[in-house]
Amino acid sequence: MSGWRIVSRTEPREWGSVVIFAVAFALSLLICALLLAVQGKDGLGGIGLLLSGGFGHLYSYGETLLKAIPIFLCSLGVALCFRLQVWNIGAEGQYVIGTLGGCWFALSFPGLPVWLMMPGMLASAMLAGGLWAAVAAVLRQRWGMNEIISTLMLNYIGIEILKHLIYGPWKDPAGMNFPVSPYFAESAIIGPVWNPDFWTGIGLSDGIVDTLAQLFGRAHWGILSCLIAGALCSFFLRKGMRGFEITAAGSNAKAARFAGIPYSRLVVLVMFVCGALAGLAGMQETSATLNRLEPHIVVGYGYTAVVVAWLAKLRTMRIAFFAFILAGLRVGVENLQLELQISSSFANTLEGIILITVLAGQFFNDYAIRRKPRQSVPGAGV
Amino acid sequence: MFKKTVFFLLGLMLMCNVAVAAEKEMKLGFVYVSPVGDAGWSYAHDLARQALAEQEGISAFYMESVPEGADSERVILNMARKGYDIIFTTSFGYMDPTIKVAKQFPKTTFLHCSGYKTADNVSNYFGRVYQPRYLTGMVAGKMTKSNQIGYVAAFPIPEVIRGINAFTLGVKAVNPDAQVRVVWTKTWYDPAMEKDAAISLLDIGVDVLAQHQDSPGPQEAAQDKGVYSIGYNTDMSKFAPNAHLVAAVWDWVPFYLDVVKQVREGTWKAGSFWPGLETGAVNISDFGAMVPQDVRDLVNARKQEIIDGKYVVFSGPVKDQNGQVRVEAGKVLSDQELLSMDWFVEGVIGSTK
Amino acid sequence: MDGFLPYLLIIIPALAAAVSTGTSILYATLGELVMERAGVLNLGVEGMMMVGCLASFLGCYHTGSPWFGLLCGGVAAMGMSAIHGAVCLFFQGSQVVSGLALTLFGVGVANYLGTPYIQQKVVGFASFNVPVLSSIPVLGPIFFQHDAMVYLSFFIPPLLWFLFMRTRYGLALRSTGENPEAVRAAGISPSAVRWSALMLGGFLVGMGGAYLALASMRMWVDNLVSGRGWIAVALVIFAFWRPGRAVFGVYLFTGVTAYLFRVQALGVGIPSSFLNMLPYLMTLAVLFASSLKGRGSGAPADLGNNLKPGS
Amino acid sequence: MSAISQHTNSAPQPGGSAQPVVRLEGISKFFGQVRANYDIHLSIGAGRIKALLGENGAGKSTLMSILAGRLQPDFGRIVVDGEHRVFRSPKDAHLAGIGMVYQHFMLIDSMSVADNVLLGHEGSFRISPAKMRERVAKLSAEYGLEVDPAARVGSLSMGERQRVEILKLLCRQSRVLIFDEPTAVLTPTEAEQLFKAMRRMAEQGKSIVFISHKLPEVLEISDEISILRRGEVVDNFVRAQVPDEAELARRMLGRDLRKGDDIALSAEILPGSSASDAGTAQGLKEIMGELPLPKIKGRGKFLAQSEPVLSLSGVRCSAQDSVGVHDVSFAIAKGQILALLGVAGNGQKELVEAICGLRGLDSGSISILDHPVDEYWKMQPPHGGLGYIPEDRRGVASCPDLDLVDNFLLTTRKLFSRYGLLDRKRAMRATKALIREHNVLPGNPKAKGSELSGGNLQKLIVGRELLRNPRCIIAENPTQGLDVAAMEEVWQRLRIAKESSGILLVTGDVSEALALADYLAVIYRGKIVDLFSVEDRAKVERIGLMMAGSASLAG
Repeated sequence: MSGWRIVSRTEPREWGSVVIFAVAFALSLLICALLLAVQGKDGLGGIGLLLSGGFGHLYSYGETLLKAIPIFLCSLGVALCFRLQVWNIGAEGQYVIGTLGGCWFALSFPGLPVWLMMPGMLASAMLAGGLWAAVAAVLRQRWGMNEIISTLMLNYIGIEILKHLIYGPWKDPAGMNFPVSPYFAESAIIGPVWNPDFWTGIGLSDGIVDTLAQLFGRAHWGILSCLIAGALCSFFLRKGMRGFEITAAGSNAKAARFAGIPYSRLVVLVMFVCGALAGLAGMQETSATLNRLEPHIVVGYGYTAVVVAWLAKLRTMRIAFFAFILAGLRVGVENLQLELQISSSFANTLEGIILITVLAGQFFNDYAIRRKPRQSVPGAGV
Repeated sequence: MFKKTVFFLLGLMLMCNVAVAAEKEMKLGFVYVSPVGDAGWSYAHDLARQALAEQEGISAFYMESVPEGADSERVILNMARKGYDIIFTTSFGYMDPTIKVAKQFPKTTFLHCSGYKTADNVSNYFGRVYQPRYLTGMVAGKMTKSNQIGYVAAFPIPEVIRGINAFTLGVKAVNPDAQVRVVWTKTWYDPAMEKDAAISLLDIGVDVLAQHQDSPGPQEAAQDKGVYSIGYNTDMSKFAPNAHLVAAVWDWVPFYLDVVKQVREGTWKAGSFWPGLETGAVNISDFGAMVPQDVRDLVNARKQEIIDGKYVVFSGPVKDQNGQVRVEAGKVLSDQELLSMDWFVEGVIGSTK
Repeated sequence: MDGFLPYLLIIIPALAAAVSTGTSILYATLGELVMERAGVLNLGVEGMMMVGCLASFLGCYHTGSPWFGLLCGGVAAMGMSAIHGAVCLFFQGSQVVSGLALTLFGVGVANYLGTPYIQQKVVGFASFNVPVLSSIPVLGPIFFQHDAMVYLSFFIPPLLWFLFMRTRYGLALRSTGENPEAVRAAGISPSAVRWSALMLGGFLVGMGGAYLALASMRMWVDNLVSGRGWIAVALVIFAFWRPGRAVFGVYLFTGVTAYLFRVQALGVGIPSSFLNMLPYLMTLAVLFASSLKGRGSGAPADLGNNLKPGS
Repeated sequence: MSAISQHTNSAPQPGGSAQPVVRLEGISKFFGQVRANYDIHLSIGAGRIKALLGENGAGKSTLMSILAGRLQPDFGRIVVDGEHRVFRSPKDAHLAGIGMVYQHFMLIDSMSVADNVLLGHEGSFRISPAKMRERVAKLSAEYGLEVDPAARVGSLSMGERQRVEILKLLCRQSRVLIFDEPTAVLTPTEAEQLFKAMRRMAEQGKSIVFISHKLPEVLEISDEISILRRGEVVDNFVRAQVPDEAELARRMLGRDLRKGDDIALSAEILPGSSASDAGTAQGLKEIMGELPLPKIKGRGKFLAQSEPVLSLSGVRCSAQDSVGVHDVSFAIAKGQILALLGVAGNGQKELVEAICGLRGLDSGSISILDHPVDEYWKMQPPHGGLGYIPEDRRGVASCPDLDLVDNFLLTTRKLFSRYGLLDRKRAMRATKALIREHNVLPGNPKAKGSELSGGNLQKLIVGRELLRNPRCIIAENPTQGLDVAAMEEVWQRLRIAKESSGILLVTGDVSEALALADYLAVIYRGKIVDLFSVEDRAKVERIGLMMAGSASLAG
């Protein structure tokens, strides 16, 4: 028996998580520097390149922002599910199916004006993603199927459906037989936030417009949906009765059921919302950055979302923060790759190491290692 | 000794002169869709990049495994921002991002490989690799004994289908009885799976294997099972020394050097470039030892005819799988038709779906 | 083609291919199965296989001995398992997130460190026919014309069955997956059992990776594993956590893939999207069927939960 | 039980024959401010069955957890065979030959009986299921603990599972076996079998400690009896010294059982309800305002005075692992308390779940406030409906990691919401008022549910449920684990609530039922044995028999 024991902290320290994240983050960067040194590269310099690539220039923020949008939306939904202790790791598949929903609308009704097209695409993307997610929810509530497994399987199935459509019925006849859909109509394309004409038009000076241009870069209006979704989400979780029910049922499902909280319906609800948000993310990504459906929209945002939700401990503001940080790292690691000419796999390595250290570090937030008190209390013999 | 020193000094002066004449160090950026370690498509480009980087006055950087789509636009943008002079984007999916970025950076030169769009500062380029494919088909047709040739293919896109068709035409030219059997893996790069797909062809009696794939998996299969193989992208003989007959290979160095020179001199003009055997951008590798001399002669003769423009690969009459004539006698397929090919020629067993 | 016969004739080579291509997945599936039986959900199989794959390649490359390479692969994957153990068993991290992180890290680090070795070849395991057995019609070509690692893999499922059902250790391992508190009450440390399962399972997963580098390709190229780790995770569930069913599941999946390749080679087009979906659809369908019957799927009751520290 | 014999206060230390196997010396244990055990001396002799008797919360379980190594004492020591031992874990206790059968079994449902019994004691590395079964079969025959060694534990009845737990201890040569309320989950026949086995074990020299608060069985089985009250041993005697249950009850409670219903009524112990408090500015009532009767379906149709608030007719539901409910009918009107009396595990849980809409009925019907059960739960009026005070407070009535406001809102959320939004400020004020008026400690509304002791949690829950002005209340063992003051407070609150509602009191405690109820319904194996007024003295006398299932005699 050692003189130390692990004690659960009844009240995790608010500051603790910040300090722990900072330490773990620094530690993981150090490990990465070592890995770089192993291959004869300048380790610390590399870390500098990484950070400056992600956060060093005005324009890097725009790129980071662009990449953070889908991660944030997916993660918001995933966090909602996790709050209810529903382990949905299917945001990836929901993202894909949502994209398909949006694309179906855009491709089927190309003649619609923008005020009909956008709501239609939004609705059909969110509906498709939501329903896809609801499948797993129903399987879980009705037939007791483990949602980790079913959502994981549905991810792969969703991606195959995308491939099938893009190599088959949705292939652009004018696309030289390549696996791409036709381009969306102008009305179905979400524009970039930075549109100099618009901003100069409302009376901003050229200097500011230029700075904004750099800052926003390619970031599109989807950022608005992040703000709205984030605000709604945190508002309903704090103020809404359904939000309270989700929190309560997540804390004790049995008590919730005895308190008349419709547990099964909540599970379907959060899964649907998560799927809808993921679908929204996919639709925006396709419409704003690719302007048509390609197989390459699937780049693992759904899995990153799980990671972000977990790192953020399901809090909305923190999700925004971590989505931004992780997006920044992904952008920054490209800078590192280009300047040092290293293998692209370094990006994955970096992300894995950060996760592992932060994951292990969380322990110190939830538990304390204390010296065992001596078993001598004044008054009585041992 | 003295002589050597003089030559060295002379050389040094010469190089300085060149550098001064060039005025500017050219910075090249290459964007690859897969890791350079794949031994395939990106590797072929990277061999050229390395060769270029060794030239005086040129530095060449690459980014590998860049997903097509939103991420590729950022990577290209990043290169442009960093002041790269010429940016080569080497996958079809980079086409739209390249065009988009090119609009913002009119002074930068962009070259996109395998697409069809151009702009003032964007060329597209590709090689007529179907020409060497045809030649390798001739080798395969001559070497097969069972008259069954296998072809492990990635995805049913025009580039791959064109390659299969040209290969089959080459086979048929020397061996009208032979058939080419196609198996799709729907992967560009999964060495173990592609190896198994190759073995599946061997199981039904194929004795020469060809591939359109970025991994050396099919070569491995041929080597293991003691049959012949035809390589692609680069000379793959090191993977299958006993099996490798010949390969249809890319050699981008001459083409890239030419682009760099033109840009440096300011004579570069955007356009669509589709160089063939005559430029050396596409070629066939050295023959394996087991290819008899008469076959080599036959193939080399046809190669010369193509170079000289005396022979065109897709010249009529060409029938499709159903026996329908697709190219009338005396006609040839246009580039547009080649670029969007979605049907198999007679002699191919398989489906384009 | 001419009638039915060719489609029948290709079954035997397809099954032979199923056995050889399935071996890597089989090792990984059994490894994950061991870990899950002890209650540890490890979604990092893909990353562990990659690390095992590279380590085995390096071991063989530098010594020329495939067996030493195999050992290196197993041990390296055990190391990855130990990271999972440290994060989840000691630091109380979420098993799902840790597994995802392990995959990211493993795939990344193996490709990164393997860069200088790309396209290098190793001796590896060569195929040889088992005397006598290989000449049995049908069975011979299917099972006995492969390499040593394939033959070795035939022994693992019965050994695991024996370990689970007929040894004291197996009883403790299964119990830990079901109810670690009961195990603790019986005077056995559930955390020690889980650690040992992680090590054993990790070694097996590493062997799965090693098969790709040493027997299947016999060289190093990027990303050799290409998603087989995830298929292994799915197949564990498909197998209801039983070694025997795992063998069936693995060979069924690789067999269907191999058969359909051969059908293609005969000239019949098949929708390959459906084919790629198959293992996942299969798993979903089997799970669904078992829940319809109201029978449990045999999932260890405590799968994915962490032990409370300090008690 | 009709006559109360004089209690003879003598012979405090009977002890065993020779040197005791285990001796507890001056054991004390504190949980924060709560004194669970104080200066306890106890000795356990070989071959003796010792009953540890006391009310809920008297400290019996804590004491035995200390002996079994699950908890460490703050003061005092344990002496085994004359040697001082320190138990840091159950394993240490096992090594000293002490084992405990917990109320919550630690078994692996999906594995066989033999696997469970022999886990950790297989003997050799290689195991043979056949031999294991044989070993277990032999062991179970030896002690008359009948159970099929090959059966899956998940398919066993509670009694059989308990036998498996006992076999586990026997298999590892435990000399001291502790049973924590072993009969709570048993049917009378199973209890009989258990007692036989206990006898046989004692004959073979095992020492048995038997925790219970049920008098008849203590009298039936034990050799020695120790009584714990409020953490202290207050009495120690041999079985022969007590002639009947009434005497034993008097010793246990320190008061007369029959007069139990008079105790609480006298006291003015409810701060919130006292007249003097009525005028306080921020009382709960002010915060909540008037709660008009809700309009539930059939607008304007209110329950007539005489109509029952809860009625069951011919309710049947089957359950896989329990006795289920068979043909249960009763009705409760406003102003009535019906006590559903029975040993735990006789279908009470299933019945309550059915009323709460969480269990489907095979046949029969339940109507709550004149609405079919599923319809009622679909509407769920925010107030004036059904209030539920469950037995498992932590598991079923609270969220451990949420604060008290959220725990308060768990069932009252609809009172604080409009257009789907919660008024958290008002909820906070109401929680504060509730904490004050119900004297919940600690009084910080930001405290987590898990930080509250059982009694304080219960006060919060009772307050919360009553706040909704329920017209029907289900209270399951509402005073289990509470100290006397808290218990009487809860009783008093239920009596007050009765004026505006009908109450179903589910309890296993006869004295509680007698103290509160107007009618008694005795449940056994899912059936109502008899339903009678508490005034029916003749039947009240036979309650014990009825609870043991000898119903037909009562007819």
